[in-house]
Amino acid sequence: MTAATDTDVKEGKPLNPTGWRPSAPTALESTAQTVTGNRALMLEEPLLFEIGSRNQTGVDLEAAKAGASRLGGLERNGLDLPGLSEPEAVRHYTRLSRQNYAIDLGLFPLGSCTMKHNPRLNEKMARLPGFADIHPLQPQETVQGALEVINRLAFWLIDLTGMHGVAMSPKAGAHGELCGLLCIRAALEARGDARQVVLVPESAHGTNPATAAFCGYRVENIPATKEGRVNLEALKARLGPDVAAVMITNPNTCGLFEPQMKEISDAVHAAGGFVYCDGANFNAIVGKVKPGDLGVDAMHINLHKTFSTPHGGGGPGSGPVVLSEALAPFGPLPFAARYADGGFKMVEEEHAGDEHPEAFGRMVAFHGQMGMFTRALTYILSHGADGLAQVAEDSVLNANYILRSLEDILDAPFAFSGPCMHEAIFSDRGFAEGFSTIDVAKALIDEGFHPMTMYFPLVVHGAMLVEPTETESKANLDQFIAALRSIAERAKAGDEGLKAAPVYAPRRRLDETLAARKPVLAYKTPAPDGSSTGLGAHFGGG
Amino acid sequence: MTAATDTDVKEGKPLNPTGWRPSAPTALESTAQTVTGNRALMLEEPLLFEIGSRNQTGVDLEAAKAGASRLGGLERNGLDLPGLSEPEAVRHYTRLSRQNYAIDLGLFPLGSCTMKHNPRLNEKMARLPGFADIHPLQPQETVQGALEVINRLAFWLIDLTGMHGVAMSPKAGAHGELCGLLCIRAALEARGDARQVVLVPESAHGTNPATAAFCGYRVENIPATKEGRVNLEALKARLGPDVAAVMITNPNTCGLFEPQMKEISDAVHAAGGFVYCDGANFNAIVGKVKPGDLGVDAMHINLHKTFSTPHGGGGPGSGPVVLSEALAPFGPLPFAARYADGGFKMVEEEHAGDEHPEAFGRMVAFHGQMGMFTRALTYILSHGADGLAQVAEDSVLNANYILRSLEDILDAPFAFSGPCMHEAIFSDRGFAEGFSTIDVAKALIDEGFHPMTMYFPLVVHGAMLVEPTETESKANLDQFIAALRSIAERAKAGDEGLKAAPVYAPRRRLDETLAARKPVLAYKTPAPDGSSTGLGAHFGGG
Amino acid sequence: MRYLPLSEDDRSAMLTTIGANSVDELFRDVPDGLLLKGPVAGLPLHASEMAVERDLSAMARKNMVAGEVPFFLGCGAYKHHVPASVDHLIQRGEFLTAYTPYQPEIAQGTLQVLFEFQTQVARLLGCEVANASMYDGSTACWEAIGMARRITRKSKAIISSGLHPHYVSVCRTMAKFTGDTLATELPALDAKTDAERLIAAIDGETSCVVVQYPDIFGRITDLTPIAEAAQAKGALLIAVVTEPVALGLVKAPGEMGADIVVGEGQSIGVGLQFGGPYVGLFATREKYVRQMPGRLAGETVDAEGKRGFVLTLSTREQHIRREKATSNICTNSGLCALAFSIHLTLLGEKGLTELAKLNHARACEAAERLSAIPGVRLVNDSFFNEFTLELPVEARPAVHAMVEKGVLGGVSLGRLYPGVDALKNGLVIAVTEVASEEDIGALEAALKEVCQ
Amino acid sequence: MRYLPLSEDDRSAMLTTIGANSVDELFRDVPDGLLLKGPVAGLPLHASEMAVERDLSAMARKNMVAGEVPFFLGCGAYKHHVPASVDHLIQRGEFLTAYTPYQPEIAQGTLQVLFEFQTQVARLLGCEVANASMYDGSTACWEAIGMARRITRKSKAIISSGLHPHYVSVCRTMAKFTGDTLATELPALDAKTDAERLIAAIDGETSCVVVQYPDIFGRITDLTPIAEAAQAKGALLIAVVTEPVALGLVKAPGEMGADIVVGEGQSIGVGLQFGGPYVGLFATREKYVRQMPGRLAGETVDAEGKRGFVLTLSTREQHIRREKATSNICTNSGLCALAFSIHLTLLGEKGLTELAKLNHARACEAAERLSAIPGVRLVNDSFFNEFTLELPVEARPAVHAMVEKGVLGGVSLGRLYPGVDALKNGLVIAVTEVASEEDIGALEAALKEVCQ
Ligand SMILES: Cc1ncc(COP(=O)(O)O)c(C=O)c1O
Ligand SMILES: Cc1ncc(COP(=O)(O)O)c(C=O)c1O
Repeated sequence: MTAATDTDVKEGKPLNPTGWRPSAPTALESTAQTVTGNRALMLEEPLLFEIGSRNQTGVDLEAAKAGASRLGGLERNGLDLPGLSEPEAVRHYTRLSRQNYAIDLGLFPLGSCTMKHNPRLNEKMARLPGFADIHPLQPQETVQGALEVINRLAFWLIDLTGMHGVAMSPKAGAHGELCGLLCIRAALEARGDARQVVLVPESAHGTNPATAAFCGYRVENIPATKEGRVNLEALKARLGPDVAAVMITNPNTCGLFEPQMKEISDAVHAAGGFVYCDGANFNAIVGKVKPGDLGVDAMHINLHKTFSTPHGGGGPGSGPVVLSEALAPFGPLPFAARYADGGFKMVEEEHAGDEHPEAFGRMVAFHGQMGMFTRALTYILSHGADGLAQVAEDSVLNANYILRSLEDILDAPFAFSGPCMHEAIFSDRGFAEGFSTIDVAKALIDEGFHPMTMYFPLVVHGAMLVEPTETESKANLDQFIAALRSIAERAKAGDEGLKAAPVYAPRRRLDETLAARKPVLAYKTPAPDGSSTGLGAHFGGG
Repeated sequence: MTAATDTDVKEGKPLNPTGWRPSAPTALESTAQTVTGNRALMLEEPLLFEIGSRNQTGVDLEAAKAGASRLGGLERNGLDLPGLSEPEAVRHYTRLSRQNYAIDLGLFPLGSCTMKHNPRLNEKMARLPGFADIHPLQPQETVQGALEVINRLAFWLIDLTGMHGVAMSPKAGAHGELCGLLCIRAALEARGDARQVVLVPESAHGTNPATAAFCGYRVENIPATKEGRVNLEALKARLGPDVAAVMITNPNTCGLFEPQMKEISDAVHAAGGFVYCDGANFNAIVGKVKPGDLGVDAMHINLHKTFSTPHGGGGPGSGPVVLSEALAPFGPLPFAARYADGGFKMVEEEHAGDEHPEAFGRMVAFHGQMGMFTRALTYILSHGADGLAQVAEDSVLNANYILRSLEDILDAPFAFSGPCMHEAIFSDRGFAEGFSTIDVAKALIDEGFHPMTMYFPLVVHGAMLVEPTETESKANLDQFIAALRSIAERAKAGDEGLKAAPVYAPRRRLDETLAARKPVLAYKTPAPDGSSTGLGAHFGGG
Repeated sequence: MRYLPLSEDDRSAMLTTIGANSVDELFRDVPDGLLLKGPVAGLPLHASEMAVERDLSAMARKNMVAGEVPFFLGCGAYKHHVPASVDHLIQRGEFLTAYTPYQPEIAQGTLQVLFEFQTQVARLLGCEVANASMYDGSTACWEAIGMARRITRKSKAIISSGLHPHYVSVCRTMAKFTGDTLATELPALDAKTDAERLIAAIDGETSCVVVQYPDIFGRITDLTPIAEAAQAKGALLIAVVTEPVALGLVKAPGEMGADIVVGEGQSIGVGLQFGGPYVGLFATREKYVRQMPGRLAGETVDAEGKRGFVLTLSTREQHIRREKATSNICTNSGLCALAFSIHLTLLGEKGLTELAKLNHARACEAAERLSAIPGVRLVNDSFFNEFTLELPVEARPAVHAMVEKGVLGGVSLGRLYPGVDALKNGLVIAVTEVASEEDIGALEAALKEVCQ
Repeated sequence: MRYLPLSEDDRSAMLTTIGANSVDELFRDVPDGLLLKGPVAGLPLHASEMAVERDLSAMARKNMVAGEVPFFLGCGAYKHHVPASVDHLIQRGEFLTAYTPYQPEIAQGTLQVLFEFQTQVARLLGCEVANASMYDGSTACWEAIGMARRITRKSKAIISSGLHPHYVSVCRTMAKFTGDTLATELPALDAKTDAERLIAAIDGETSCVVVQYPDIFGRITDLTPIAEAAQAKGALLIAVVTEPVALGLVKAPGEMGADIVVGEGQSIGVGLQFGGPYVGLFATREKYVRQMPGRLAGETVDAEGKRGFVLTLSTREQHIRREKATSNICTNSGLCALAFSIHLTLLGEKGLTELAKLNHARACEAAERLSAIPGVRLVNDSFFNEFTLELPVEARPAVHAMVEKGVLGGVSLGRLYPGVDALKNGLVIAVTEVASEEDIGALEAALKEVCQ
């Protein structure tokens, strides 16, 4: 989830009020130096370009038969891509991987990201040759099983959300938002209605306004109540013939359910607009509440959140969009349909005419994230309807446990208004002068935890958004709470030690301002004099 | 390979002359404490028994139909085995794994252990259902492919060693030694010859004398020359009608080739004995020298060394034994034979009669380490005859590079007598008073390397046996050499810092004497008062 | 439930701490009647791992596996042999189960990989900088057109008829809503590409020219003249590469003057996977970097002066810039980028060049043998590992007929351009290193029969 | 060669440092004529990963896969469903590519796992202590007999006729050379085990009685009287368990007084693998620990007082004690022990008990249906998940006939006891959780036919 960057400060956003800048090594670092820079199992690793060679390779290939070249005279000479033998490559990436934190290592309570356990069965199923080794353009009679997976998953998503249809091809949540807004725009155009405005709460995730703008809409804010909810009255007041849609996140980014969602939807529909629901937080209500019952017209589902396809260090994801009866006809191509005879078909442009005439078109080259569909369906079949409801309940239980175990020591701006959903939110109010959320986060790193989401949503000062998910044990939560309590106390007491954190991580705090001011985005072979030791030592890049 | 344990000191073996005992934390450890005991990515992990519960499980099973119980009235009540949910289990083992060093992390120069890269293709092939999911007692017409693997690997081993036959079923090197000696004993008995003595060099691996004793032989030492070789004259002098066999490691455990191997064999044969060759060091000569040409009668091959099946933290291995024409008839059952019609058969007791009448019997329940055979054959086919010879050459080249790069600073007792094979050996001569090999080893840990084999072979004082293997790059060797040079200098200068090493590892030096004096070999739930925090804190076990 | 660590005792202990009597109390904000009582009706309940594995495996068995038959499909997705170590490494929990590297001190693994990926992609495509990946080639292509609009402040994109028709559809979809105008045409079964037409079409309104290289028929054109013509009119050249392995052998678009080079990275390290997840490659000139969509990893130093990496220039991105962002992309294709990077590291220049040579040699051999079939014409005079045949019969039924013979014999233009008569006899054949002599023979035999 | 990092430049640079002109100079100790010039004649050269994968896959396809047919084989190796996470975890490079934990400071992962494994095994078998694994059940069985000899200083072992015949052969092989005498007999197709005969046979010379539980026919006997009888005469009771899953439901041998309990751990976490690698379980009384073979992990503290683990009591082992060692074992079955431990951790008491119940229920159902086939008699009156049938026909040809029908229908006693007429109609059937209703039906149908 969104993190503070010093460059943001220049954007005038108070993301890191401490204005921290890297300082000289502090007394806390160990005095024992090693020749290699390694610290036992904490290993330094040079860049591929410092250890690889153009003449080295980790593959053997049979030699190509010599023969005529048909390359149209565009032969290339040289690409300067270093290679590694397999032993070196396995080590390079294994050593690098060890510099990462991950769910498999411990609690990863990034609010809004739903970092839950990724079952290994899902990985195994996605790798069955019948799914992993088939081509998207194979004749459909040769991929009936794959189409069945897509179709079965589609119906699960429809049934779980109580919606009318689903577009499976969007590649991630943001892509799903785009899909939803395009459906809305197509529906409006179909009735010759050219509305220009999309309303988005200030607390919304950045992708909401970005997506609306991308579709050519003007974005306006929806004010919030002091309970952290949408201000229904203000919203009603703003609704009108120019409002194409409102985008609402429910449960919202403060981790709260919008109790008036149905009223909101009714009001928007009454004003001729559509309701887009950001489903990133579906995990809190899956199997417990059907968004269809809330009057939602479109909602993306991040399969990489609620349905546990691995985040993979930033992706890939998958963002199917469930659609209301009003929007379903406008959904994109292609989609997998099941026929009376039990057979499956991928409906593409070709048959769109008869079967799906109002489709707004195609969003991706092929059929979406098959590899994620297989994993998500495996996850869903494993949990079943009962297990999924339990997922929602445990995720909410874990979050409330954290909220109530910390509210006495950390400011919890919305705690007074009742239980939270799957996320507990805190602010940095009460910290000593010059201390902020980032200091708490970095101290958590030394404690062996991944920090929570920092400085998001923007409506809470120095926000700390904690989402434990349902796959954490009570023992883990208790240890996390103990660590966070002690850190909070230090932040309130103004313990300078916090500013030095992290001291045990592979790197101390990094200078993001330098990175942005003099961007070095690709490796440049250092000048002959440049003393790159090849041992991961710093060299004057950029 | 064999490591120093303080208990050995009580055995009167000078394994750790410094007699180190754990001391209070030194100034070197970092002063920053964490609540959890974690140090960022260096995570503490409690015992399964401290976090698991009898009522927790990580599996779902369909409920069993209720029905009559046919258990003969021996129902069990309770086994006190804690379970973990899958997320907890994945974390428990992932976190534990991160406390290990491994080939995948860096140089692992354990002399005599041949810690080379384990290709992932081998793992993939071993997991093909056609190999991983077949039962050892399936009718042979349903396992022809598996028998083909065993048979093809058998012929590769025969051809690479120039021997006459091979016994595939031994489960590891030591088991192979047993197989070889049993063949010898069977051959001797077949000629009514009851010899009682097996000659073993002092420098031999512990399994050699242990195996000989296990077969009821009296073990006598063969003296060595100051060049670290077998003393041929002394050996000849000792040979006689009571000597059943000599066990010789070639290349030997000092990393040297035995130039007089052929003479040794001839002498032994002339005296009516047999020659067992310990093939643990075959990696140095595979594809370059055929042990059959040296007059060897039996030699085990550690597939987990030369042929790169993973060591897995201690096993499993596989120890096929190649046999001379004189011994082949006595080899164990079962074995995979190929027939004129191209079909394969597993010859077991049943057909032994006609096909293998003198077999000494069966060593294991089934056919040996199929999972290792698949990996080894994959490795062999990948390298081919040319690649295997290159393996031997590069392993020898790497060892000599280390030997010559360090002999000026570390005492290399046999360096004067010429090149080494795949291992370079050094002694602790010249270290400051009170410093020994163990201090060098522990300092290497902080530098990010696994130590070399310590205090083996016993013939060299404070031996350091370094086996880089062929899968190390020059850059890795250079970094290792640089680190070892600086450590050696500190050992000679008597730098007390060395005694504190390792300071960065998950644990500081461990008290092996305490472990042996008050053995705690299983977890005992601590007394109610016992304050086991479940956070991996120390509690008074034992 | 094997994936849920809380026991009933835990749950009640936690409720006590919270001060609630039941979990449903925590859902009190959900209006009455909307909170479901019990599991969603009509859906199955939780199942054992064994049961789920059987269910999925049964569906997997219904598909014809590329690796188990003679296989010749391409058109934007290619089957190559991926070393076993790639899949092993991307399954390291520290890569697989990490999030976007927002906490750089404990994400140096992912960040260094992204920095290396960016460098590899830039060098492969012949550009100065690349980003940390897009969803796939088709969305990268669209984002490039949007970026060209922002840079040139013009909105007419001239699309080559050689661009993958699905990519064209994606662009058309987006253009409908952003007001870009796209000049598109259908391709012709001809050895000559539409380079000249494109050059002629460029005018003062043009934001960019979009050319696929090699194109949908496998044809290879020199991009230099197009780049010069575009730049002369203040437009950008966007090159699209769907088979990056080709760049081991043919000039990179960046080397020929392309301003933005996008690509589909699937064919290196990722695998077929029925169309996704794939990995979009996106590279351009350093001077355009602040208009680039997607994440960027950059080098910096830590408080001890040690080199390290961070996500940078995030002021282009939605999470900072919101409605003013260069793109709405958030989650990208990180793990596929890792697979791409590992495979390319194993290959290196040496391996990639050998691999490309092997692909080309196999393709040349196949082209020769297949075009020798009576009535079959080879459309291309230039190609890398993919070429187009004109059959004496309609290609689409021919493909289905070959399936009956157990051969996956290429992609028919009837599938890609439904209803276009002039193309209906066209068959696009991709031949990579996985196609053995016998496979090519099987295709030849099958095609011969169906062409009679 | 993809696995060899040294380049030609590296090699010559290194030779220069060494002061040699060629690598062969480094082999100068090898007498002339014995150093091969060039690759070993008649053997293939190195091959691409793709080629090797095809070669191995072709051989794999020639085998009938247990998971793809109705499958009912047991007799020392059992097919159970192993959770996907087990194989994922044992492939972590830090486990897979580590050596024996001789440097405990950087091997705590392996050492703690071994300590946990030892505890799990001890509790499962009902003993005080267990070691860190042996090769397999059969070698563990033999080692136990040797250990009993060392403890009792007697050398006559009384072997139950219910012990797996291959285990008996292994013991016989070893006894030939160590001078132990083994009293063995053939089993009878009878519900009654030979417990009474064993008790009667124990005398003052007896070092141990060896009993399999459940035995080769699947029968379950109370071990208590045997233990008492043996101990009364100063002998030890050695119990052998080849299906540890049974211990989720039936009393553990240790609970019934066995002095040494050995087992084959394959059926938990390891898989069939055509017979190996498997994992030998070895547990006994604390007082006998110094006579135990194999490695032991023990708890201790480090220099900072933190709990840690080390290999301990190594003075029993070959690398310290050499010819006086309790065993010659060095490499054991570490990774299989890890797989066993992970699977057992996932199961826990709850899961193991449920699994055992499921196995038993399935077996009861199958036994009922199969013994209803005309002419087929159920030999057992007690069993867990494995039982023996007496067929109206010879079992061995029947098994082959069932293969023709695509059913792997058990192990014939003709295979296990070739030439023993009294047993030739015996068929041992194992039924685990992987056998579905349909599978049992298929077996029933096939058996019916072959019994006509
Ligand atoms: C609330 C919210 N909306 C939308 C998104 C965007 O989803 P994705 O990253 O899958 O594009 C996210 C992901 O972080 C999110 O948290
Ligand atoms: C020289 C030597 N011989 C024998 C052995 C025993 O082989 P294994 O461990 O496979 O039983 C070893 C293994 O360390 C060894 O190094």
